[in-house]
Amino acid sequence: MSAELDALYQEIILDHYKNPHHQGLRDPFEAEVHHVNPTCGDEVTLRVHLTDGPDGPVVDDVSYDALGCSISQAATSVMTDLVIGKSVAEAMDVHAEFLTLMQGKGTVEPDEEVLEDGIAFAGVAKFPARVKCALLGWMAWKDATTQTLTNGDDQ
Amino acid sequence: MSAELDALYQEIILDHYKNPHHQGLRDPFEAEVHHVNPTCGDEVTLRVHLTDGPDGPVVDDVSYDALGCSISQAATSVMTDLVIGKSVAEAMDVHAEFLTLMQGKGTVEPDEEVLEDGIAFAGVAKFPARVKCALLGWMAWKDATTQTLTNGDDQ
Amino acid sequence: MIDGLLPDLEVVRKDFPILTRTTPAGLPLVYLDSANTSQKPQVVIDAMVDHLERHNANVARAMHLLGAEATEAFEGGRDRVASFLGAPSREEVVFTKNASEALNLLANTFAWAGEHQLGPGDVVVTTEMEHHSNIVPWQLVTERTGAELRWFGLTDDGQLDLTNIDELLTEHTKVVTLTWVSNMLGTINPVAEITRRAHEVGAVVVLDASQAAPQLPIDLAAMPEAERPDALVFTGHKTVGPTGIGVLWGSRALLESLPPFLGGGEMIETVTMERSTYAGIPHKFEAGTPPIVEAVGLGAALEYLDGIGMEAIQRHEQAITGYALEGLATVPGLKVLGPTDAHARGGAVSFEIDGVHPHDVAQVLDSRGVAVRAGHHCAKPAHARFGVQSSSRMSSYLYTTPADIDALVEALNYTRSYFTLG
Amino acid sequence: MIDGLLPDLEVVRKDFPILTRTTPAGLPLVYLDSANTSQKPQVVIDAMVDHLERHNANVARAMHLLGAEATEAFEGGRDRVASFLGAPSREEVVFTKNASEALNLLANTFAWAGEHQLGPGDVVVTTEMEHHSNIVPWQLVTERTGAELRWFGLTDDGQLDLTNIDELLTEHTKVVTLTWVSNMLGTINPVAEITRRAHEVGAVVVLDASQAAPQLPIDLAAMPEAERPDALVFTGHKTVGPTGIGVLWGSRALLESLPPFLGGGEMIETVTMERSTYAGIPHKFEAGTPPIVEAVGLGAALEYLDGIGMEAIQRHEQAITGYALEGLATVPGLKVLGPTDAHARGGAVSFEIDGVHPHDVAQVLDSRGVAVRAGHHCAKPAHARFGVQSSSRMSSYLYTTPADIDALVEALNYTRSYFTLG
Ligand SMILES: Cc1ncc(COP(=O)(O)O)c(C=O)c1O
Ligand SMILES: Cc1ncc(COP(=O)(O)O)c(C=O)c1O
Repeated sequence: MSAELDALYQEIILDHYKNPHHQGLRDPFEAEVHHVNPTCGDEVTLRVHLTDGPDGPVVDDVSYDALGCSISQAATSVMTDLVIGKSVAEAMDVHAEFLTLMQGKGTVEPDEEVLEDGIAFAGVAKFPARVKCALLGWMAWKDATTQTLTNGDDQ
Repeated sequence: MSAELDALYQEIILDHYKNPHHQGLRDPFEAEVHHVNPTCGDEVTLRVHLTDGPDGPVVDDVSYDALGCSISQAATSVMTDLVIGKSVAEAMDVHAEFLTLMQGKGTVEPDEEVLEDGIAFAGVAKFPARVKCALLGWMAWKDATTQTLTNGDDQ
Repeated sequence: MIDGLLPDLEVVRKDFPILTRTTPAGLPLVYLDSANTSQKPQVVIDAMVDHLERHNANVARAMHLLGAEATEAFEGGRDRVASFLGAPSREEVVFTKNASEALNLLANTFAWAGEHQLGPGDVVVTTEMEHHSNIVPWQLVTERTGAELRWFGLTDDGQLDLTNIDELLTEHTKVVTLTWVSNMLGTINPVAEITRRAHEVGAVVVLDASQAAPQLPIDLAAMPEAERPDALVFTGHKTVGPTGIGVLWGSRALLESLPPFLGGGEMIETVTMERSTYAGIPHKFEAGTPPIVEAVGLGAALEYLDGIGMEAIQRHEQAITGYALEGLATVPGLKVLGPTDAHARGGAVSFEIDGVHPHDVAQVLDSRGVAVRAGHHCAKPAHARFGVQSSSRMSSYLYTTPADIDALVEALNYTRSYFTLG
Repeated sequence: MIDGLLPDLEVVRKDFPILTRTTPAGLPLVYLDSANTSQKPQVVIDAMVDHLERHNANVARAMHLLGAEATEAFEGGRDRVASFLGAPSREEVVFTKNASEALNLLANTFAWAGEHQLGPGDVVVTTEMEHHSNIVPWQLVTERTGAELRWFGLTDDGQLDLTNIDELLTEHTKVVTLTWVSNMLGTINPVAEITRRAHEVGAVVVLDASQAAPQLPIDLAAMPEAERPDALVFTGHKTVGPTGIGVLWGSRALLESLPPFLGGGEMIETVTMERSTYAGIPHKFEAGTPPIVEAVGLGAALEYLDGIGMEAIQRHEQAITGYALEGLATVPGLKVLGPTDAHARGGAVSFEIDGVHPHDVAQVLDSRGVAVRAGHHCAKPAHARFGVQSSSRMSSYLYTTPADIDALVEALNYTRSYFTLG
């Protein structure tokens, strides 16, 4: 059973949990969202700061304040590593790739090139109750980013 | 199976069904009620006319207009035979006796002295779905009588 | 051999344990009350037993092994409903306790603040052939909001009278709610046409598919959008599933725009004493512990029906209904209420027999092992329309055989001879 | 041997087939999530199977053999509920789909015209330890009617804070609704005292007995009238019955004075297109096909509990809870939320472990076969009151053994060593 647990709680996950990257809420930001996992109560408040790049908007910063389990905390930390500095289009691709991994029930082979530390979550896909934990931060990021872009359009 | 049916559909019941006694709505009356069996839709409109007797009020007339199955029609007809001419107190006793018979699931021995043609309904008590049919007219009579007496008190 | 019957009828019958029952007098059971509730195949019972004996737990909230298994089984039931209806999205499938609750859910959420809130001047349109469950909720909501309830009448041959459709469907019409198949008359209504017309005036269309879902193939996604209802309901126990579960399918647009109905566990996003926010669909409408073992049973039931094929079931129903209409026509003094063309109607056939009250018909039939329904079938206005207070109704399903119909006809003749006319 | 345990505990356990299950890793199942939902004894499953295989039909409306059998079985379930609660009358027992619907039924009927209609100036009082299902319905109804929602706070040791009772219970207070036993803190509230005080100001008292009914003997008829609630709800699946059924008991006076909730079949007296009248209680509140096989299952469940005896079950729960509290106290860094005297509390024990999130606790426990709940247990305000966002909860029932508790404690120590502190 320890093997089963170890598949879920990879070292990388526990490291990010204990030392989360990019934590805290920072200025400047264009959108702030608050997401909750209704079943368990895990919460994240997340801000996105985009800047203009040559190929469209770029994720300049993602900052957050989160309450939750090891999986949701670590996934949010890894997410910030993956999206900050990328163009929104690239970051959305990474998001799609991570979503596919999470929804694959353990059958999808993760691509380390794209997902980097995110591959540590491959084991989570086998625990349906925890998939939502791993996606909480990502959903918040996507929501905040979409809001920023839409508001931008409105202006 | 014919025996089972015959236990339900006694000759007396079919006779009353084909030739109901005291049918039609008549004047005078003190109360008119409309009762429905919600499950099947059987209906009765019933009037009661009470007069004063030496030992309290007497059932002078019960008149009615009914739509329903053989059991409900026949039971209403028998009921009028049993209550008309009796004091309300006596008639209520007969009502109680009939109710006991109907709720006895076939275990109560009917008293012909009291129930007269009403003993034909002994078999109905074994058919829970039909007990309500047999009681429809009685319930209406009791309701109308109670209303009359209560209104009388108010005056 | 009658054309259109299920080829494996005897095999199908073996799937239903209750069909081997006999009456106390030792007669075989002839169950012709399936429009009231259907019988259950062994696979449905087994699925429920397996769930209760091996996988029972509460759903969504539980993270442990049994909780994960129960959640998967429960949500698997939702997937099965979605595919049974051809629902554009599984999230549009809400579990209720029965069809009646689904209709009340809609009526109630139209009462409260929101895009669709009803008020004075607004009109809700229903029909005179509805089940009480598609009349009373709308009476309550129109009375409580000051809106007006109007309805399509019926023609003498039991069809919707559409001659005044332009008066009924106007810009004031906010909701049009009607049954796809009548549970009393058997009529199949032109729901695509009415939906299109209702959509033209901007009304929300609600279809009561309680009698349609057991009998007709339904494919929501394949319907042209203008003809697709905004909501559709059916009930588990009529589709060989258990009691205690019903289905509300609603388009995402409709469901998202309605306020919550019941409040409580499972339907929230966050709760403080001062204020709550709500979960997304379908959970927003599923307060409290849902019908878990019932969803498992319903999933197995719809899988069973899909396995046989809804087209095949529809053909079987038509064949049996045609055979029944022929048989009933041989009984002197018997009058069928509703359409008499088996291809243009569902499998519920209501009738009267001169001089014998429906209760008495049902009673005599029951003494011969034949189970039919007698009364108003929760459709008093439709009975009133035809000047009758009650009727007898036979209704068939995928396990009904021509021999069942023969037994009915014979028992009806016996009824006449036994009862008044003998 | 611990004092108070059920003498036949091993025999009782044999009644519950799921308890022989093992995890994929081959470990025995240690089910400590009974406050979430209880497991089902074989007799309940068998009663449901027998009904579906031999007696299935719709109730009330059907006059045939199966219809009569089904009606008797269904109404027999109501009789059993009435005797389980000591209800003054069986007609005061209304079947709903779960406890949440029962609470919503009340909240909704207080919204509509009638003797009890809420409006601006009226106050509804609840408490900070309620399940969301006893908060959100009252938020919705007060918001929709303009009434005000107020609540009892909690003391640091997890009791209701009654110091401001005179401010909360005034002549403006129309409804007081509270849980008998908290599903998060385990607290048993002084419901007789609060009911008496609420009645003094003329308020209707609603008791959420969802956690009390499984654990405490209840005898409504034996309560002094001033201390008897006006309504009490519980849910089938927590009292070893199936999902899909809940119970609303209401005094005749209250139920008769409330307007209908859901409209439809079974709840009517007569229906015309223009207007309907309604059946008497309990049917007035039971629209549509009721949970029939569920009532059969619930009847068997309560018969099973009564057979063992609710006093004996209560003693067992107290003994196990006491043993659990002792065991939990040995785990370093573990803090129990709520009362720590086993005699003054129910069997749900929520706790925190320093440095390990409840999800992670539950996950590690699950890998050892121990099923507990992690999260907010549908009691976010109570969690917020204690400054926590979520907790882990173990909850026992009549089949729980001291060995289950030992396994929990051992697994908790393993969790600490595995997870962060190892
Ligand atoms: C105290 C309390 N009230 C209400 C409920 C709601 O019960 P249900 O989900 O069956 O409606 C629960 C259980 O979840 C509970 O513990
Ligand atoms: C057409 C129709 N609508 C609604 C219903 C109500 O279904 P339920 O009683 O399961 O809520 C029925 C069946 O009784 C029906 O035939």
